[in-house]
Amino acid sequence: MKKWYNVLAILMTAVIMLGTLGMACAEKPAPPKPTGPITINIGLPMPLSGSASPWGQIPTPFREAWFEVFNREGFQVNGQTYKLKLIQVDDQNTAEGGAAAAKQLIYGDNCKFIAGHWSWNFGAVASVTNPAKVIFVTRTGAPDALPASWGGAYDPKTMPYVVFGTPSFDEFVNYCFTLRDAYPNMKKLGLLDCTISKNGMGWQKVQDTLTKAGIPWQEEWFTYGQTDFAPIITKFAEGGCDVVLIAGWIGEHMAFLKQRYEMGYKNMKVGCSGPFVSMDIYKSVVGAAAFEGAIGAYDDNSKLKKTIVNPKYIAECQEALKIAAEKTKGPYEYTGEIKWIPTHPQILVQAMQKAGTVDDPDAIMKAIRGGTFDTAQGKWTMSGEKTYGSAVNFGNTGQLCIIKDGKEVYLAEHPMDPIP
Amino acid sequence: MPPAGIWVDGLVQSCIYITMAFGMVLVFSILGILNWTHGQFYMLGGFVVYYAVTAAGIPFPLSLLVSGVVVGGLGMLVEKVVIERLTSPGYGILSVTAATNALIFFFEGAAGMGFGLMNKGMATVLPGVLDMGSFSISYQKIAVIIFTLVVMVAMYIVLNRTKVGKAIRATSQEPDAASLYGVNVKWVRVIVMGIGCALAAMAGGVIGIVQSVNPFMGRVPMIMSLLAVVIGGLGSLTGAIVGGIMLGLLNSVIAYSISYYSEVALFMLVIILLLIRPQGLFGAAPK
Amino acid sequence: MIIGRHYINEKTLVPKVVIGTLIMIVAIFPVFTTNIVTLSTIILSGIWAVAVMGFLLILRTGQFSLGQAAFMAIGGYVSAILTVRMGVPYWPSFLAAGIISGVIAFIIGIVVLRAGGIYFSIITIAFGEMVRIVAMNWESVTQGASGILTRAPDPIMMGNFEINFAAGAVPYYYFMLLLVTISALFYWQIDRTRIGGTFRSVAANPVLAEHLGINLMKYRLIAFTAAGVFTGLAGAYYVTFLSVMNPLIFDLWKSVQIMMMTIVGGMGSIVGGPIIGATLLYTLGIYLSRLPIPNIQYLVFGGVVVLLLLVLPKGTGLVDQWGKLWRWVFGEPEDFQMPEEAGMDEE
Amino acid sequence: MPLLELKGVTKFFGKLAALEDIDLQVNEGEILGIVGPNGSGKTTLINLISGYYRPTRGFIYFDGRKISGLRPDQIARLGVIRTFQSNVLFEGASVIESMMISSRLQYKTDEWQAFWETKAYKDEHEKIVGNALNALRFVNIFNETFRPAAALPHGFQRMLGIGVALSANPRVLLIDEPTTGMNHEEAMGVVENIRKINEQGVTVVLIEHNMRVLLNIATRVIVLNFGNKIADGNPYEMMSKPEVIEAYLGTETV
Repeated sequence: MKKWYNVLAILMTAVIMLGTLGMACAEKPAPPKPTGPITINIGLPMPLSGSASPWGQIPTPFREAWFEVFNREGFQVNGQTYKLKLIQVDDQNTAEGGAAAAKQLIYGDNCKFIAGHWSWNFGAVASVTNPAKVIFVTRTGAPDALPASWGGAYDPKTMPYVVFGTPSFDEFVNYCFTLRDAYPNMKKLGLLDCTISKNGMGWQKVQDTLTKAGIPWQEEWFTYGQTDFAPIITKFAEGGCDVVLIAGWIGEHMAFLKQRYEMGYKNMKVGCSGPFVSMDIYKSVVGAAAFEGAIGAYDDNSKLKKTIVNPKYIAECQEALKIAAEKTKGPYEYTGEIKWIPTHPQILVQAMQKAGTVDDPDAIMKAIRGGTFDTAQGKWTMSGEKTYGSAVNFGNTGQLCIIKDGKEVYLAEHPMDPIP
Repeated sequence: MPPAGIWVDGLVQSCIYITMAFGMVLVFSILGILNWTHGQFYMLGGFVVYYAVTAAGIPFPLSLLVSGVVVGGLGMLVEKVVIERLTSPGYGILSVTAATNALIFFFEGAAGMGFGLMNKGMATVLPGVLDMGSFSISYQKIAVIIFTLVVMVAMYIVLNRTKVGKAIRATSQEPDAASLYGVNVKWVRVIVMGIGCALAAMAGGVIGIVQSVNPFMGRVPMIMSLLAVVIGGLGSLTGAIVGGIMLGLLNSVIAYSISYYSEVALFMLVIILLLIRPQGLFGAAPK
Repeated sequence: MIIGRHYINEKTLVPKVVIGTLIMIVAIFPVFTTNIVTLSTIILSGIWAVAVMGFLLILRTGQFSLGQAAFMAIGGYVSAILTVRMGVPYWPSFLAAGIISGVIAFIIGIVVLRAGGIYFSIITIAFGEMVRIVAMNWESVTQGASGILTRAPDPIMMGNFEINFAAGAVPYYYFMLLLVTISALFYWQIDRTRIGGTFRSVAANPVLAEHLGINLMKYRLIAFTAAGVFTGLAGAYYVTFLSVMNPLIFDLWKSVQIMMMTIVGGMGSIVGGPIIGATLLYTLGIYLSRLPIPNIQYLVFGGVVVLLLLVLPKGTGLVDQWGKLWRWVFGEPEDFQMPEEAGMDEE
Repeated sequence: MPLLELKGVTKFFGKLAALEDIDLQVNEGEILGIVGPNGSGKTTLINLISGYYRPTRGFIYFDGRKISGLRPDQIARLGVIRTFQSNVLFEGASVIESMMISSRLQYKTDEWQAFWETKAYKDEHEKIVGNALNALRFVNIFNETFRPAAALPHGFQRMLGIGVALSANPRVLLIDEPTTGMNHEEAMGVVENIRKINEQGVTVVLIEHNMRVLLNIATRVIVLNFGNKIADGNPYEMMSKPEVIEAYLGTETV
C-alpha cells in the first residue's frame, strides 16, 4: 500500500517541478498600461564573464549612467512620453551564449530592441531576433558578419530587421588615413590582425585602398590567443615599419607594445583600432616607459575638431562620465563607449519618432533605412534605402589619440567618406 | 636563419615550459597521474605574486617564494583531500582525471570571482632593457632565465643530495620496496605534489612580470608544457628540459618562418612523434 | 572501477507505470509550455546527452577521450558546409555529417588507439585542438571565426501535413526526442549484449582479455567509431539549432563539460546517466550564466563534480543512487532465476 | 611431431638474459612440469609462449605453425591458453560473468547477430551458458556461480582462474603456479582437477615452484636454472640428479 503512496508522491513532485519550470520560463503577462511615461526595454548581450569580459564590464557604468541621464526627460512619440530601460545579459562571447541571451531578452524580459556588439555571435543573435521581428542594431558591419564570399550567405530579405554597424574593415582603412594625416612622412605602415578575422574580401579592400592612397604597407597575422609577438615585431622592424596598426585586439596590443619596447624598438608607434579599454590595465601590464607612443581610438566627442556634434549630446556624455566616475569612486576615463551606447538608442528613438510608432518594426525599419540621424558622433546617414534591408553604415569619424607621458592626447581625425 | 632576438625569445618561452614541465613530471612519476590542474596552480601563483608585490609590497624574489609556499600548500591540500582518495584502489584512472579536470574550472571560477577578470601586470618590477647591439633583452626576461637555471640546480641538489630526494627517487622507481625500507610513501606523495605545484606557481609569478596575469592564463601554458612533457617522455626530468627547449624554440622559429601556421605544425609534430615513439624521447619503454 | 557493477536494470526495477508516465510527460511537454527559452534549454541538453552517451561508450572500453567535442565540430561543419555552400538538401547532409565523422573517428582511432591510457587522452586533446585550429585557419572552406550561418532543416511533408522547422522550437524539440531515442536504443542494445560485456572485460583487465582471445584494438575501435557517428549527428543538429557554426563553439571546455556531465549522471547506466547528467548540468549552467556574478558557473560546475566524486561510493554515479531510491520506493526486484542446467545435480 | 615446440628461444631484458636458447617439445596429451627456483625464468617462458613477450631469438611452433610474433589473442584463438599467477580476474564481474567472457571463443555468431539477438545467437548463447555452468561444476565451484569473483576464498579463485582458462576451449593449457599460498589439502585438490582436465584430452604445461606437487601428476619434468634448461625427464629420477639438488639446495627450505 505504502508503495503506491510513494509512487503517487513522486509523480506529483515530477509534475509540479515541470510545472514550476514552465512557469519560471513562461513569458510574464504584459503589465497594465500605466499612465505617464511608458518604459521600453532595450536588450544588450554583453560578455560579462570569460576572457573577453573587460569589454562588457568596463563600459557598464557609463552605459547605465547615460540611460539615467537620457531618461530624465525621456522622449516623445505622438504625445506619449517614453523612457528606455537597459537590460544586459551575459553572452560569454560565444555563439550559444549569444543565442541564449537573445532568447532570454526577447522572450523572458520582452525587449523591443536588441543592441549587440561582436561578430562572433552575430549570426546566433540575429537568427533569434529576426524571426521575432525584433530590431537588432549591431556594431558589426555586414561584410565581416556575413561574408559575401559565401555566395550570398547574406540575403537582405532573410534579415530585414537587422541594422548593421560600420564594417570594421572600412573603419580600419579610415584609421589608416587618420594615421596618414597624423604622420604625413611615415616610412611604412604595418598592419596586424588575427588570422580568425582574415576574410579574403575585406583585406583585399584594405590593401587596394591603401595602395591607391599611396600608403606603403606591410601586413602580418597572429593566431588567436598568441602571447609572443617577437617574430612579428622582428619582421616589421626588418620591413622598416615605423607605425603599426593593430585591429582592435586589446590584449595583443598591450603585449605588442611591451615586447616591442623590450626588443629595443622604442619609437615604433603602435596603434590599435579600439579604444584604450583601461589606462590602469595598460600601465600595469605594459609599463609606463613602453606605454609611450601607444595610439588608440578616441571616441570622446567633446574633443572632436572637424565633426560637428550637437552640444546637447556632448553635455549628456560628459554628465554620464561624471556619474560613472562617482559610481566607480574614482577617475572614469573610458570614453570608448560613446561611439556605441548613445548612438544606438539615439538612432532607434529618432526612427521611432519619424515613424510615429513604437510597436511597428516594419515602419521603424522603413524610417531607419536611408535616414539621417543626429547622434553623439555627429550626423550619420544610413545606407540601404534602395536595396531593401542592406547593410546600414554608420559614417563615423576615425579619431585617434596618442599616449604622451601617461595621458591620452588628441592625435588626428579623419571623417569617414560614405560607403556606397 | 632567424635573427638572435627570435632565439632569445624562444629561450625565454622554453624556460617557463621547463619549470612547469618539471612539476608535472615529478607529480607523474610519484603519483602516477597527470595533474591537469597544473596550469591553474600556475595562474594562482601569478596572482599571489601580483598581490604580494603590489598590495603587500614584498620584494619580487621573496614574493616568488611566498607564492611557492602558499600554492604549494594548496597543492598539498588538494593531494590530501582529493587525489589521495581518488587514487586509492577501486577508483579508476577516470575518477582522478575527472577530478583534476573539474578543479581547472573550480580554480578559474574562484580566481575570477576573487581577483576579477581584468588583466593585471607587474611591468613596474625590474623595468629597463639591456642593449646587446644586434638585439636587446629586458631585465625581466633575464630574470626569467636566471630563475629557471636556479630552479634546475635546486632540483638537482634536492633530488640527488637530500634525504627527501632519495626517498622520492626510491618511490618513483620501486614504490613497494621503498615503503619496505621505511619511506612513508603517503607523505612523499604529498610533498611531491607540493613541490610540483610550487614550481608551477613560481613559473606563473615569474611570467607575471613578462606578460600579464588573469584567471585564464593557465590554459595555454598547461597544454604546451603537457606537450613538452610528452615529447620528452612522461616521468623523465631530462626529457622535460629537452622537450621544453624544443617547444619554446620551435614555437618562435616556426612562427617567424611560416607565420601563423606554427600552431598546426607544432601539434602535427607532437602527434607524429607520439605515434612513432609513444613513450617520448627519454621515457622508459612500456612493459 | 567503472564497468557498470551497480546497474539499475530498468526492466526489473522500475514498474512500467512510472516509465510510461515520464515518457508521456516528455512526449507532450510542449503542451505545458511552448516558451522558447525553456524548450531550447531542453533541446540542447538532449543533444548533449547524445554526446555524453558516446563518451560513456568509449569509457566502457577503458579509454578516456577528451576530444569528443571535436567530433561534434566535424559533424557541424560537414552539415553546415554541405547545406550552405554546396546547396545539398538538409537531411542527406545531416546523415552525411554522422557518416563522415564516423569515418574520421575510425581513421583517427586506428592511429590513436595504439597508444592507450593516458596517451590516448593526451592525443585526443591534441586532436581536438587541431580541429579547432584548422577550422580557424582554413578560411576558404570554414570561413574562419566569423563562422557559417547554417540553414534550417527542410520541411518534412507527411501526406498533406507539413512539419515546418521555421515555425518555432517545437519541431526541433520532437526531432531532438527522435535523435535521443534512436541513439539511446542503439547504445543500450550495444551495452547490454555480448559486445558490451566484451567492452567491460577489455576495460577491466586488458591483459587477461587479450590472452583469452579478445582483440583489444577491434573492440576499442568499434566503440570509438560508434561514438563518432552519433556524436557527429549530435553536433550537426546542435549547430542547426544554434543556426551558426564557428570554431569557438566546440573547444576543449566542451569536451571537459561532456566528461563532467558523465560524472554527474553516473556511469552505471549508459542511457539514464547521460540524460540525467546532461539535463541537470546544462540547465544549471543556463541559470547560473544569468546570475550577475561573473564566472560562478565555472566554480559551481567544478565544485559539484569534485564533491560528487568524493562523496559517492566508489565508481558509482547519481543514477546508481537513484537506483537505491527506486528500490526503496518499489521494493527489491525479484531475484534472478537459475537456468535449468543449474538445477540438474543438486543432490 | 610435438604439439608445442620451442627452438633455441632466447629472451633478453636489456643486457641480462632471462632465458638462453631453450629447446623443448610438448607432446599431445602429456602433463609437462616446469620447475626451477625463483628467477629461473619459468614465468618468462610462459609469457613467451602466450605471446606476451616476443623472443629475442628463436622460434615457437604450435601444431606445426609458427606462433612466435603473433599477438596474444591470435595465439589464444589457436588454442594456447594460459592462467596468471595473480587471482585478479575481471574486476566487478561475478563468477558466471567471468566464465562467459572467456567463453567468447566458443561463439560462431558474429557481433551483428549478437547485436540484433538473432535466433541463432540466442540458441548458441543458451548452449554456451550451459557449458560454462558445467565447467564450473567441473572445477567444483558451481555453488559460487553468482557471487562476485573477488569475494571468493583464495583456493576457489585459483580454481576459477583455471575454469576461465578452460572455458576458452584450450588445446594446450599453460598453468602458472596454481598452488602458491595453499596448504597441502587444497594443493592436492587443485592437482586432482588438473589431472581431470588432462584426462579430457587437454595438454597441460604446469609451472610449479614446489617439486612435490609435480611428483604426483607430471609425466615429464623440465628443470630451469638461471634461464638454462638443466634437466629433462621423469620426475622421480629428477630428484636424484645432483645439479637439480644443487640448484634447489639454496632455495628449497625443508
